[in-house]
Amino acid sequence: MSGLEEFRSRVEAFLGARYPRRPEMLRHGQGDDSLVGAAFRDSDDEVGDLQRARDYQRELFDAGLAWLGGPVEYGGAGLGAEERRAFAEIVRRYDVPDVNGLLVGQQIIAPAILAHGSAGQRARLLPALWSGELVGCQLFSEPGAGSDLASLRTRARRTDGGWRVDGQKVWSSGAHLAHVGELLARTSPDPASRTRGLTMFLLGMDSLGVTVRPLRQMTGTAHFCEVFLDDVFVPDDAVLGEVGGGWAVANVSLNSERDNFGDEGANLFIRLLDRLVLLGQEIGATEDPDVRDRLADGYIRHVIGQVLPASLENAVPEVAAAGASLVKLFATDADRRLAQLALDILGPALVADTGAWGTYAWSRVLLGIHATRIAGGTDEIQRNILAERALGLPREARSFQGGR
Amino acid sequence: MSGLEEFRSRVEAFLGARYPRRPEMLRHGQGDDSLVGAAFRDSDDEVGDLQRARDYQRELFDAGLAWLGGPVEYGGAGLGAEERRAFAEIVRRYDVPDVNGLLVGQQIIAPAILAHGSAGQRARLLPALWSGELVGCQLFSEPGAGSDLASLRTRARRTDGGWRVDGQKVWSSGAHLAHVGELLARTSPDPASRTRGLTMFLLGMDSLGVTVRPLRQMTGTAHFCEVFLDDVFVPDDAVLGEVGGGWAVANVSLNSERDNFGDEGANLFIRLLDRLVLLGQEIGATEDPDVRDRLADGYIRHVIGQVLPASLENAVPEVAAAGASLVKLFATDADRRLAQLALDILGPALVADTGAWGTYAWSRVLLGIHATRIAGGTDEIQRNILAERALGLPREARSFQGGR
Amino acid sequence: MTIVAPTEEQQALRGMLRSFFAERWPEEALRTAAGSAHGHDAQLWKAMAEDLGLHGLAVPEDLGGGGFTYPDLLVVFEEMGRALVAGPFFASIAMASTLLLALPDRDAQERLLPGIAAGERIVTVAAVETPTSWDATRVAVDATGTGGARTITGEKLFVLDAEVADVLLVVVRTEHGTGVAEVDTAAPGVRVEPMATVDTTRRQARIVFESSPARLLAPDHDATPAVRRMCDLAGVALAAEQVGGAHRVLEMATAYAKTREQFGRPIGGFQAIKHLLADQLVSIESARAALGYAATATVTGTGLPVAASVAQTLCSEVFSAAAETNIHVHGGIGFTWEHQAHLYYKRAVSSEVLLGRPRDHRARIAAHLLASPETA
Amino acid sequence: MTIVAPTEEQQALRGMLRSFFAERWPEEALRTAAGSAHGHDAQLWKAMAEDLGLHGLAVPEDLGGGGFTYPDLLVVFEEMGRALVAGPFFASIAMASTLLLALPDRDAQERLLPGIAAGERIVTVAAVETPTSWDATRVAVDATGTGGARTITGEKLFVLDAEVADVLLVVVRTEHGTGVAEVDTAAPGVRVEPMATVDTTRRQARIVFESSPARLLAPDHDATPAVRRMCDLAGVALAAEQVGGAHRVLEMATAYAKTREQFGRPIGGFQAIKHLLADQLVSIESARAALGYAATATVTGTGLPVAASVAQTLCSEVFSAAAETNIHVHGGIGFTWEHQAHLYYKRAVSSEVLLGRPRDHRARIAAHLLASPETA
Repeated sequence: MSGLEEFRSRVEAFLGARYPRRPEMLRHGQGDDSLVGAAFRDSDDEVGDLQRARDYQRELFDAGLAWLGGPVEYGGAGLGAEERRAFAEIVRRYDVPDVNGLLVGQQIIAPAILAHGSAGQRARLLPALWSGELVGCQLFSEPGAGSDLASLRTRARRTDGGWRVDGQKVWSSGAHLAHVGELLARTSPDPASRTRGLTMFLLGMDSLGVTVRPLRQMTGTAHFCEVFLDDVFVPDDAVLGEVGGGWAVANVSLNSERDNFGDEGANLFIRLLDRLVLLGQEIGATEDPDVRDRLADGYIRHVIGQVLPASLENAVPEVAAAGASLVKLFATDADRRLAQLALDILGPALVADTGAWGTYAWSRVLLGIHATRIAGGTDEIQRNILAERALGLPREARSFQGGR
Repeated sequence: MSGLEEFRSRVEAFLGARYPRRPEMLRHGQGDDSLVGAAFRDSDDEVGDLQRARDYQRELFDAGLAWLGGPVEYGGAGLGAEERRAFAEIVRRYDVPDVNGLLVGQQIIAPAILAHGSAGQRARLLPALWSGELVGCQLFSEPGAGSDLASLRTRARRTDGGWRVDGQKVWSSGAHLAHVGELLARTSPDPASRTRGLTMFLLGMDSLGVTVRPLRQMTGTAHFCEVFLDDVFVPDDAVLGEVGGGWAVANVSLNSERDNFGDEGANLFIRLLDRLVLLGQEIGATEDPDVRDRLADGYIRHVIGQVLPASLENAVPEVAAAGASLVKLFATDADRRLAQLALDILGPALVADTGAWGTYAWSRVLLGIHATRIAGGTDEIQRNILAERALGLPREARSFQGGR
Repeated sequence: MTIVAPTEEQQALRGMLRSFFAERWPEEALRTAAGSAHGHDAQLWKAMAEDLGLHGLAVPEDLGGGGFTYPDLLVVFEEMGRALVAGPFFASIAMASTLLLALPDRDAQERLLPGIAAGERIVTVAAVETPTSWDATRVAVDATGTGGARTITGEKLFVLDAEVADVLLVVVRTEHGTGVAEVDTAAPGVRVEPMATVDTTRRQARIVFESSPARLLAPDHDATPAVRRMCDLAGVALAAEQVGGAHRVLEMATAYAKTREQFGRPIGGFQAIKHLLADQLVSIESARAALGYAATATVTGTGLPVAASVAQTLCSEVFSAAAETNIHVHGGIGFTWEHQAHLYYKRAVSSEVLLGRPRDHRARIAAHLLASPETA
Repeated sequence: MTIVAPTEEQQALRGMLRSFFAERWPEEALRTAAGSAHGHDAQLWKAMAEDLGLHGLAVPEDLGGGGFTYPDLLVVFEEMGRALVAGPFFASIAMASTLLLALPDRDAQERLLPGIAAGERIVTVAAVETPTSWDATRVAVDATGTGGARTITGEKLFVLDAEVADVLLVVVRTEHGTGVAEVDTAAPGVRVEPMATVDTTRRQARIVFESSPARLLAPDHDATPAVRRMCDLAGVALAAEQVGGAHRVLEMATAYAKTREQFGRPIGGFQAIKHLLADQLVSIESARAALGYAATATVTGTGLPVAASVAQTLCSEVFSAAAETNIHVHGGIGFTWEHQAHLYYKRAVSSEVLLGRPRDHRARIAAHLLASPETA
């Protein structure tokens, strides 16, 4: 048995012993009709979801299946891309807990710690984030600086043994449930310093002076938070990277976030498409050539969503480097098309609940897609990145790189 | 009989005596299958078309039906909007010569002469342009300044009794057949003067040193020209408006051009749509729900194209003032949709000539639409105008108003 | 093709309504109504009826109305769409009142219209039975019995504001084809089941009838033409609401773009935002032109079905796109509950499918176009 | 779903071809061929076959070819699409050679393929009969007679590069269903009538057969699977051409946007142009991903029909849009005859409808999807 085959059967054994297999074929009318959680990031039971995710993650970690690509010294498995793909493929067949609530810590904060953290930070935080012990949140955006991070106003001032932070953050996903926040703050008072005056901190979310207020979204749930920082003390050893070097640390996180977006989005997309196909068949809409045409378009976008990241690795280097922006634009466009198709198929039944299985559930999808065009950098930011970095077109007067 | 009714019967009598009525119902397979000329601005026989247009125009002029809204002292009829609409409605029913070749003189140059011309220029040129005696062309754009007129480089230098002009113009519609050109040139050598250094001239196209070279377009025909000006003498009395006041004169012409675009475009559009409906029925494509859907969309755009200019007159003043840009964006979008529908209906028969009546003729339409998005100011220029003037959004660092 | 310019009266009405709603329908009132059990503000309702006489504006004077034209009434819908007024005005006026006026039943008109016009009686129309398509004439529910006295059993979906309605006009099957039956919401066997809705400013309900007593209106006639006329006229009213809403969200987005700074300048100075908003303006003015065209057709009567569908298609798509753009231009704040942007968006997508999807209306237009192509 | 990264050999082939066409296919050569009677450059043809062995690249070695894979050949099509090479390579290689390899007729393969592979014999496929839809299997022309010796009478449309072809493979009706008949263009009763074409770099013709002698290939088989396989593989080759062309026009537009100044700065500095080009990049990379997916399917064989349609749909639409964008970014100069932009645009719209419109391919995909939805 090759190493890869051995790995596959280890994964199958681990998951098979713990979780039910998903049915091979989805059926309309079977099981929970919610599209949330299973196929869409916006749950009504975040606390329960998160606890299940942490328990699952702990078991994965103990089995060496949590951080497949990570260095062994920090609890990773030191495996390659083939194994990661194999795991992703297998795990999709099992009804495992949704680990969305852990992704910020693992996909956004951990890469920054790995790249810029001290030995102590790495040893303490990387295993904790990947075992589900600690939940992370990002504290970048501010009310006055959505996509324009260089204009942040949260201030950190030197004090004995550390810093005192004042300011307000916003759009922090899951901050109300998080233990550790990746906090970008201004440590140089000179406004002209812009990016050079920023420093990254690893903030304990239970610190005195931290107030978290979940922001209710248009879907009715509250996933994003405002975070108020009122004279919060942060010790010196919580600085991540260099003082004044926060910009570089932030970019590691932002790039990882964009990279991660593609994989996750692609997996959610096919579940929505499958459900829509079944719904269309159930209500006889798939006889309509327009519906058929647009379902086929959805299938095409599903296929491309699957192969685009790998294809971009073979693109010219400038395009490959901006690949995450390209994938995000592709995916948000695909999501919008699918949501509009659902509206056209369901008509009045999408906007008012007839009680029929799996119909009004689409309203949450339609309302939720608007967040994806903004979170993680707006469409406009992504297009700027592509135009400037991939195509080498002139930069804006004052441009910038990331989002959220 | 009211004045309007009297006017209508006068028009009917004039046209009825001279021109055949168009058939009430178009039929597929009947008559010339060309979409050019009748329904699309890009003819293979420009010289013949122009002569017929001039003869027709002369007769209209002598009957007091040429310049309906113009002042009586310059050969106009001094009539109002109702009569103009009535004339347009009636003339559509007769198979009259296509007057496209005269429109630059009448719709673009004449308004500038009326607004800024000397008494002599008005008396001499306005009747001549409106009677078809003189054909006009516009000499604004240059190779280095497409939509950016403020950066023109054609120079006019003072000499005894006039000016000597050197430079090159481009995209001059019909210049190879024109008698008089509306020439915008730089009369102040200071590049910082930009718009203040421009002067407008009325150039005799037979002047020594004027060379006209028709530019072949992608459709294969040559409607636009390059015009080379090599030490061309222009007398003082050919200055239109003030020396250094050319910018204001140009804006009269550019606004008139945009205003005119809407009416003309709307009339061409319905002829194309009718032909496409008949074609679709002929080849059985109108059973396809997608084709039906898009033909209906075409019909909607036809309706809106007809009523949009009148509707915009009732909009808030800033929007009404930028109405021509709005109409142009609406119309070019409608044209593109229709051309794409023709391609989807005809498929291979649009790109290769099967010999079937009225099929390959659409290829000229598909190729020709690209000019409409650029001529008269690109889509981007029109959007800037709307954003800045109608919505009051901030101006570009260095913006500008017109096109062509 | 013609379009009639707004009259001076209409301009005055518009100005008056704009001040009225600015004062009487502040955001708190909207939020309160949207979050309430029935989505209705009885005080505003009373003021609209008693102080302004809006409910009966287009009802003939001898039926207790103001005797104005339908285009006059459209100004009201446009301003209400702009202000996102919650409640049963659309149901009671654009639908029920219109249906009554279209039916050849003078008794019913005299019985019901004065109350509707006075805002004292709320009436709504129960028509649709198919879950995924809004079709008011494809009905199966029978009205058993003879003459005016009938009994009905069955279900209706997507009935607007039924919870606050006093009377239902139920579209039924009869021996003549289609009929309209008057049923009291308080009558025996009538069960109103509220449906969860995306747009909480306009509620919908399922209604179950079990041997409910009903009075068949114009019992000797096929009501199909009247129901169709109601759909057309209500469609134009909906288009007016949509145009009003679309203008409002464009204004919100434009105002925000002028003040919100990113990268050291207002985001409205970036060409991407400028052109996005310019495109919305093109669409919205096109929609307004379509509305003007349809408004004219409500008076001349010629080509109303096609004109109504032209307006419905364009105004539906334009309002949804503009409302989405508004969310997008506002960035993160745009999809919070606290911002108004989502309320307009929810109204927009709900309206988009209310009286038929854009695609359904285009299918109607195509049928007309292919039967008799317009020649130049 | 997998996608195979390009091999080192393919990368070397790509580099070699790019230099070769840059040198041997300058704009003058393209213009000369496009303006010539037959749209074919015999010298280039010879060099491609003799110096590079491109014609037989994917033909097995025992049939005179190079024995390379179809994905290797796709690199050639991508580079030819990029360089807008005129002539019958697509017809003779992507269509005729592919069809011969798919037919169970060793004799025909041995008779025809070595000549095709050597570039000595030009073969094209005559299939379509319906004027407005490119469908290679819906044929009515009969091959009368028995066994291999047949006679055909009828018409075929949209036959690529027939004027320079030596042999036609004619798709016909036979007693087994569909058949493929070999006909010499010089045979009696064969009349090749050139059609005017938008894209003069790839000519098309109507062919009229009047009792023309024909040799039926694989006479005991239904050729439907072989014809379908040709359509799929040729579709992927066309997608490769389209991706190559799309990349090229994006490069042209981007380069122009960097140098062309308006309002005192390069037009590529305006966000409207930047975002327009960024959107094209997203589309083109999506198309390239689709091509990679389909290329992989040509080897694994699983799901080729769907993969080919996925690639055809996306690559067709993307190339047309990119070519139109290129014209637009170039402004006035972009629609002059003298600029290359229109040549790519004409190739793009012609290719868009060549082996079925995007919509036709989506209908195929829908049939597959609705038969067996992919489960996650």
